[in-house]
Amino acid sequence: MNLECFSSGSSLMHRADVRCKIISAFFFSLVVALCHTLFAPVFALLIASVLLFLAHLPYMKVLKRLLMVNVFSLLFWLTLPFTVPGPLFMELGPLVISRPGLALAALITLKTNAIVLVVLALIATSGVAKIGHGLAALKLPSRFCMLLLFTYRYIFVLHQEYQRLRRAALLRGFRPATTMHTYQTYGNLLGMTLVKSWQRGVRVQQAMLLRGFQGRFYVLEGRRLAASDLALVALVFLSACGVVFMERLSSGGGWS
Amino acid sequence: MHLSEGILSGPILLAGGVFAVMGTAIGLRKIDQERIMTTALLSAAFFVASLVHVPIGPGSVHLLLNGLMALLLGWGCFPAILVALSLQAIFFQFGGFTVLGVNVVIIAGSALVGSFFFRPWLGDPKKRAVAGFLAGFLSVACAALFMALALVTTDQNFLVTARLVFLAHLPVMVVEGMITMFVVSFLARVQPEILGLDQHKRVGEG
Amino acid sequence: MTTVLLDDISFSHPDGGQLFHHLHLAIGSERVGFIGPNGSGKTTLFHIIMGLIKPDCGRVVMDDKVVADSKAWRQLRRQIGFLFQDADDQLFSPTVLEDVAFGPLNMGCDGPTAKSKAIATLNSLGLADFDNRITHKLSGGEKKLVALATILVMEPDILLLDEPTNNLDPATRERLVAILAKLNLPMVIISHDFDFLAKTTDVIYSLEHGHLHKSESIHLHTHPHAHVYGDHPHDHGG
Amino acid sequence: MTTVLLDDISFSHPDGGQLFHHLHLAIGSERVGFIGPNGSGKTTLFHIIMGLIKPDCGRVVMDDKVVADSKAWRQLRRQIGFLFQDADDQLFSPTVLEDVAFGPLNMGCDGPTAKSKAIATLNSLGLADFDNRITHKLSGGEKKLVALATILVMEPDILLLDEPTNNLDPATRERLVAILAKLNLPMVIISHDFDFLAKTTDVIYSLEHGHLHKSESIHLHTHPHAHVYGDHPHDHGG
Ligand SMILES: Nc1ncnc2c1ncn2[C@@H]1O[C@H](COP(=O)(O)OP(=O)(O)OP(=O)(O)O)[C@@H](O)[C@H]1O
Ligand SMILES: Nc1ncnc2c1ncn2[C@@H]1O[C@H](COP(=O)(O)OP(=O)(O)OP(=O)(O)O)[C@@H](O)[C@H]1O
Ligand SMILES: [Mg+2]
Ligand SMILES: [Mg+2]
Repeated sequence: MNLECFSSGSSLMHRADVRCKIISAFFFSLVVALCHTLFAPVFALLIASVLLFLAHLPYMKVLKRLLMVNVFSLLFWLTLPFTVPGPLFMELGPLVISRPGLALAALITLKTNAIVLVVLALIATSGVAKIGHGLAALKLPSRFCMLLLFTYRYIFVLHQEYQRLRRAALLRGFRPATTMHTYQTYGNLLGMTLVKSWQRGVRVQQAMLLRGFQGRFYVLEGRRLAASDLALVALVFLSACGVVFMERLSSGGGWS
Repeated sequence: MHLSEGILSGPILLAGGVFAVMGTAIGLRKIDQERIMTTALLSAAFFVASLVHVPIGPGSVHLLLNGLMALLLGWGCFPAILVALSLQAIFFQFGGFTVLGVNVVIIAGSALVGSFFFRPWLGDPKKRAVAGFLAGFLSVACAALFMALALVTTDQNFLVTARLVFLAHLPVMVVEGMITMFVVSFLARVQPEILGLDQHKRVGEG
Repeated sequence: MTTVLLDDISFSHPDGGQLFHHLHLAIGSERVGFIGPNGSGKTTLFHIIMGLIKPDCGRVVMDDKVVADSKAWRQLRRQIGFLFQDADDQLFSPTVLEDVAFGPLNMGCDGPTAKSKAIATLNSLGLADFDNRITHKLSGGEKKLVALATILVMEPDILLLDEPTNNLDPATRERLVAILAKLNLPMVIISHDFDFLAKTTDVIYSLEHGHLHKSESIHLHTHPHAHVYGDHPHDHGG
Repeated sequence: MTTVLLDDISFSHPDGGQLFHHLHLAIGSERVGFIGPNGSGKTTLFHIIMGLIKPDCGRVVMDDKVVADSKAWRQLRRQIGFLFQDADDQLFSPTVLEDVAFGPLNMGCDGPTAKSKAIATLNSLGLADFDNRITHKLSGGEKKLVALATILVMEPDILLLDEPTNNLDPATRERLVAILAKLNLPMVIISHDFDFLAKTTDVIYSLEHGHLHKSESIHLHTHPHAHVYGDHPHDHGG
């Protein structure tokens, strides 16, 4: 299981300071999420594409990711054009496609994709370990950061434990189907995984206690911010202002 | 089961964020230093469970298990679910920063509703299976309802979509109910301490 | 008699080096021991035999038919019993009886038949009245024996055992040796424990650098050995 | 020199039988090996020493003072290093460096000191440039050595090692033997591996039925041993 398939690399985006990336991504997402017009998200999508380009991520994987994320957008394309009242765009037999419905579906899709691209470029390019440290440096509650880092640490252990149990079931002739026996078996597999993780939790807790843990969480090294990091924040911030400006300019334009 | 970015309106995002922060703050306060690891491990286990898909009819659904999470962690399910969703955002880019709050409230809030009603029944072996089923079922039902509400309050035009979202979750509710029921009875037989049914502490003095 | 043939198997993990180069192996007629350093791919080879991992090239052949579709794999898995390295990975039901009966239920037995088969198997391994024990509260040795029961109940024709003596104390280890001797099934055993292999197998292969070397003769030689059970003499029947 | 005394310890698990009856044990002067069947309570005894489990009766005494309050336990835990049976339980930080520095940071070191201590310890174990590795991606043997580093960095006076050779291949095992020999610390080692204990300890106790039997002498005797690495001679330095 490789969950962090975008985190390794040496591009500009991979090297940038994680705190700056988190702040930039947050601010940019917020601005895009609040757009109502179509032009602003188009502009945001352009900027996001530039950032993504700078991250040098494998294109096929990025495309696949975008497809997965857009399953939800598809739901809107399948409903909104036919249900939103308003001026007619075209008629398809009994189906009436409305102009505002199409616009709304397009708006949502643009916004979704712009934000996903930014998250890909700025967040997915850091491993969770770094992000956890970044969040701690940004003064999020240390208990939350510990929870994030420890959860991350054991996801892989538990996933393997679950996979091994599932394999054992398959080797004993188990075939998932819509039956009570299937649900009972999944219940047992998950129950056993929970029992094991709970017991591991108790043991790890003891290991922490033995190493003098008293509830405090220390972050080892704070990297100094480089000029390029500040430049990145400034760039994203200015772009976000650009998006706001476009929004202002085109609102009242009667798109939605 | 999450809303992706770019759909909801500002006020809804804000409300979601505020409630998520409140729930998480309460949850973090309830997780003391001694339980941080077990909470992290359970949260990891739930992340893993969310990768599991279970067949129903011709298709299959991903598990959510939020009801179970609330049964095990109480308010602690707020930070645990926030962590799991954050990891999903980092790994899969499903739902980023701005909808994180709303998604946490949808999943953790509804889980608390489910466990609020049926948690007390767990102690009774006769009602346990029913309690497990109903907690799992209701938690997903509420989550689907909250999701639909978030859509409709954003824009009246989402009414049909919201209805579809709710209906699409009907099979999930049944599967979640069954799995939760079986997991709960597994835990009650094998390690009742996890359900808080039989308490004796192992970790010595701090 | 069932025979399984590994024909021209090559495999490498996505991020690791090549584990096997055009490997050939026939199992089903004798008792084979596998040794090799950690990470040499012994467990991986078992996973390939069971169809849990697809090799990069090469085929698994059972009874002269290439195992290709999922039906054939199901058939193979029914005929080969695989004991995992860690018994904890193999036991997932709340009680021992449920766990042992799981296989027969999947094979289409009805409840009472599965139950009586399970109980018979447990008895034959000296695990009578274990049926209602909670699996994960068993001791390490007990878990191993129950895991063996979950496999034997499916009446396999060949056994694959992955480090069966790991974490076993000497007494349980000897018990396992006795059980395996009585079974009269062809088997392949992975172990770092030379002694155990010498007692249970006819031929030993060592897996290194992607190749299986048949040890033409097992050199039995003496070896200094710290013996501390002064008052509990253990058997050196080797 | 630190000495720890277990004085008149009795203990039984809530749902199990009695594990120890009025047990006495002094550690801190020599290297002790513990053997005993699975479930005899070896791990439990370590947990009692570290104060993770409270015995039903009896006391733990360190340097002639009964360890009673939480401050005394903290002191004891600082002076005794405990290597767990499973390294995955001991490495909980995302990166190796953080994990090794975790102890010193809790002991009150500042960041740079903790970091340099951690790096020094890693170097001394031959784990240079492991610092930025992600812990969960290490191999089993690497995890074990890093877990040892997390303990050594706290500069303990006594080591408790719970089955340190489990799942290690012969090469890593020999490396561990060499590291332990160089350490020059009193230690207690639980292992089922006679050979390893003979190489690393001065005296071996066996724990059975709640009592510790000192093996008055370790009978070194020869033992038939199947040797199959015909072309890879291994060292019988024992
Ligand atoms: N899923 C995987 N992805 C990548 N590499 C893997 C995977 N599983 C195993 N490996 C690697 O493949 C090699 C062979 O592993 P395998 O478990 O087959 O060894 P083994 O001979 O059974 O060792 P051991 O004696 O420790 O059980 C190891 O180097 C291991 O790290
Ligand atoms: N929390 C617990 N509750 C009840 N019984 C327990 C608990 N932990 C351990 N036991 C039991 O106590 C006994 C001693 O366990 P312990 O882990 O100390 O054995 P051990 O000598 O270390 O065995 P091994 O060689 O397998 O590691 C076992 O029978 C075990 O099942
Ligand atoms: Mg192996
Ligand atoms: Mg033990």
